[in-house]
Amino acid sequence: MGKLRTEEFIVNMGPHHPSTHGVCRLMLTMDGERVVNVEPYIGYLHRAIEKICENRTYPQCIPLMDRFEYVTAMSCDYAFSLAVEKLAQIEVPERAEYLRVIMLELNRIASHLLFYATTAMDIGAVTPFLYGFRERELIIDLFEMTCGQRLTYNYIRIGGVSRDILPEFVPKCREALNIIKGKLSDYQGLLNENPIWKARTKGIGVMSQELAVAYGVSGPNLRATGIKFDLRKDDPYSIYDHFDFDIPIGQNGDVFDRYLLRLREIEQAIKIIEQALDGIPEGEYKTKIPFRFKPPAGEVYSRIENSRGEMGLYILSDGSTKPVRVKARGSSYNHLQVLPEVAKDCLIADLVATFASFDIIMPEVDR
Amino acid sequence: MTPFILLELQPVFVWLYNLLKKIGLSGSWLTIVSYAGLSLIVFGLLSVVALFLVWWERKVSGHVQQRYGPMRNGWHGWYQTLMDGVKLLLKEDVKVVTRDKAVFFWAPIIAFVAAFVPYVVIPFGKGLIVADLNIGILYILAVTTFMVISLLMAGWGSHNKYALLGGMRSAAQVVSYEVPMVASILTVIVFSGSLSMVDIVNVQSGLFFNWFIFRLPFGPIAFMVYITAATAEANRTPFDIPEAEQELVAGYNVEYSGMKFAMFFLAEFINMFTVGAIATTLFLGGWHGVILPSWLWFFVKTLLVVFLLMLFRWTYPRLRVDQLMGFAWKFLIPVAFANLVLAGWMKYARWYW
Amino acid sequence: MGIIKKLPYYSEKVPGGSIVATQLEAVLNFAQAKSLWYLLFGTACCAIELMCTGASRYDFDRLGMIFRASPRQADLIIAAGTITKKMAPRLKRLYDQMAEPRYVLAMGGCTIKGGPFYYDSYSVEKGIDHIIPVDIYVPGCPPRPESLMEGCLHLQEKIKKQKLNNWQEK
Amino acid sequence: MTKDELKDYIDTHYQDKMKFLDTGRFDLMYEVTKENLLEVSKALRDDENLKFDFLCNLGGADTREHFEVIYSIASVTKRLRLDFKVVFPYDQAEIESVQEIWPAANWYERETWELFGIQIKNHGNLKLFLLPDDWDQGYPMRKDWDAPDFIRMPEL
Repeated sequence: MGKLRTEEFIVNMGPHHPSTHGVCRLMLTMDGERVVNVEPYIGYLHRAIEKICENRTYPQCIPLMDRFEYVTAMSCDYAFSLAVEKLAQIEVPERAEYLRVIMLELNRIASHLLFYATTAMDIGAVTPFLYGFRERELIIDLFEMTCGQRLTYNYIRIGGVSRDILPEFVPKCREALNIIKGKLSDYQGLLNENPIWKARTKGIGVMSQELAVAYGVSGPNLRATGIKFDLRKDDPYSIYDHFDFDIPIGQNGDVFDRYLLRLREIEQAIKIIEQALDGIPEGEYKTKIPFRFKPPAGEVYSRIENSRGEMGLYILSDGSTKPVRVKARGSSYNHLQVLPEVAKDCLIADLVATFASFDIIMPEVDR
Repeated sequence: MTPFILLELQPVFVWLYNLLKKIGLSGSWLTIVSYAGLSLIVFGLLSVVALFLVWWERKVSGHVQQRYGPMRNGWHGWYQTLMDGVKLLLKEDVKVVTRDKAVFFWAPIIAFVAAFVPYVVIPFGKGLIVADLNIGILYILAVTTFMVISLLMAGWGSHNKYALLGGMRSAAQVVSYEVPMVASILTVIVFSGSLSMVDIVNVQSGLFFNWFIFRLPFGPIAFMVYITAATAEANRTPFDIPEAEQELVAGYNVEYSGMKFAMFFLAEFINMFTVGAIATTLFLGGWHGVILPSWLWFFVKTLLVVFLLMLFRWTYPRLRVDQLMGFAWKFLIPVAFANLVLAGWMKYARWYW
Repeated sequence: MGIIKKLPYYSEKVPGGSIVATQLEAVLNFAQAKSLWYLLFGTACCAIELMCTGASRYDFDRLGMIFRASPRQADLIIAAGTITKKMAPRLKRLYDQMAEPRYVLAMGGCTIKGGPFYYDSYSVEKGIDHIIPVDIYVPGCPPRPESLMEGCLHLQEKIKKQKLNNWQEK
Repeated sequence: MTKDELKDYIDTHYQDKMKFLDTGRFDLMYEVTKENLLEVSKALRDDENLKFDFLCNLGGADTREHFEVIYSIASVTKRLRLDFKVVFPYDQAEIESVQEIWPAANWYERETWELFGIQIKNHGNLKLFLLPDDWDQGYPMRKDWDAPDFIRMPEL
């Protein structure tokens, strides 16, 4: 029997498609069920945040940074504040640093829970979606208690944080962490040993170390390939060097590793928060900055490790109240760029799984 | 006459039949009218069952996911699906310009009809059967296959790539899973010695250890193979790839709206009930049970099987298309046939009780 | 659908027909209001809150609202998140693909007037109401799930008051 | 390697191609001429002691006087960070692509072309992707850009 003659056809996936988490558009060249080529089209959420920042004062930029990456809005606030603090060499009180670390790590947990929810959903398990959101609400409650918002916090400001935590924050936080710690085994029990889940994720979407580094892949996706690189340890910022925590790494760089790694990162984040809660010092929670705040002329590229990878901010200042240029670097930008290389010649279901496991969030790509 | 006998519905039907006779019907007219009447009763009953199942599915999913499900329409939203149905009746019937007209039109109708037709031979209770065909189970296997044609038609007629992929997937899937399903059903037939549904039920009379599922060792295996294959036949998670929401948006029914969509939707749930009904008849002793009337036993058992399917759906992730095929051809079919051979040999050697 | 649209017209000709039509109108509107299936359409921050509203704590399903991925089967499009100029034609297209009767809920400041991206942005559509007709506006950045549900309840009230004759125009 | 050691190393090995700038407020900032860009990038990546194999960021900037393209690079194995920039006037807005050295640069360069109008030589994939497909209003990130429906925030 000769080879069956088949014809390739093009499927337009998105910009409105359940599995693209927003508005990514993928043009798939398909041969039956097999995806021959993927071409991402982006820009459906290009809101020109960088342009807007050029006409805002430095403190006014922070709310926009919330919307730059709303799932871990705290880390964007922090990245911007850190960049400006580096630019103007502002000292931050230690209490503020502790509060920031607590919030950043809580937000990391929230983001990873969202990842757990949406990835499971994309691979067809609906119930973990709801479970992930259930525990996420506990963390959202803590944020709401502290800064009054559920999603876009505007909490971490230049020189500190916007307000001090309430006295009941610490016990509530511990309670929430204990609940999450208990539920983590539930999550893993639901999926880790499930043969269908393993068949769907093991050995799928494998990314090699060379490919990852060449395309600037960072965060859990990089660590899943086996490279132990975490900016919290390797380019320390804030007070992360005060805490004792591990950097979990994967081995194969497949979907399963990326999934498991994030669950293990939740454990580590809980560990950091518990240490931080024990050690919150008394004192000021912010340094006063002048109303018309003018950092000196100069430029800085500062980077932090948020839940998706390296979140970088380049700020060019000319000494006035407004920045000349703000360039935000979201890790999803690189992750989406590497998708065509990773998802070459796979089935459409694998493409969805790979896309989900990268934890791409579109505003970070489009800005 | 114990009061429980009063609950049996058979006398009602006998009385109705006699009434028809009394008003002067006879011969073939009597047959036609009585069968038409019975079919209408079954149709009405199943429509109610389908509406109930949709509501139940939403409640089950809600409680599995630690929420409530519909709450605003009556007690725990009991008439929610009725509202959905009325709304779908009213929705505009969007007709895609590029559709294949006849195919697009007939697909939901065939699906709907194919879902109802098996109930001709399903015994709802003692004597409660529309027609006791002597090839009952064979008839069911034959007519349920129409479902796949309708899905394929829907996929083709919609002129939509997602729908087409969904249709192709469902065709491949249903054809593959038909084989282990038939093999597991054959295991039952080897013992019952008859294709008639009533005979199969009667073989399992008595207490529960006479049910086929408890015929060790092949009974439970056949049951599991049947449930797995039937889940795939009914396009339920983990085998719901034809309408995989995250991959194909809504699969074959992506272009259908309003009443046509409702037909697909109801057909899906009636198929699920069919799976339960066949499982009850073949493996769980049909209407047999103690104290309660027979038709109630039938519904209790069937709904338990349906509940099992619902729990599957809300627990498992979805298989990939090649894994799904591999599972059918590399695992289920060998197991089903080995089981069949074992059962046949034991029957031959009379090693059973 | 066609018959039901013409029903008010026919019922005028029968004595007492208008009473029947009014009663029927009430029932149909009630069904429509109680079963709003929403389209999964989220672009930005509001999409996360939309997902939260569907999840365990808030549970949209209580109101009889479930999501559909296909616009053909959806009654309500919850425009959650910023609509950019590049996305606007797609939103229009999705709206066109939906079957009548269809409703639009604008969620969040971005869909109402551009929100925080009103000034200085070259790519954000300043309000979706010049792309598609909007029934309910839910302000907030992003709105809380409670306010989204409140908006949906208001929409239900609005649907219960609609006239059968007006369906064509809606 | 600490920051000072890195500065010494670069100053000794690359002093003719990279000029130290004092505008960098946290990490080292160098200036590279357009002609040397490819050569320097390649050398920085292949240098056994530096191994700058990770492109963090690449972005254009309009300082109202000239264009700049800023490259932020890092080393995953050696844990180093470095910035360098290429400066050129408005009328010579053209630059070599560094895709061969860092594949990640593809989209960053595409974006720089799209928003600033800086031509990228040997890029091969310069298509609009952030802006609408029918965009014809020029390069929006330039400081002198304006459009009819572009509303500036009023000064406080």
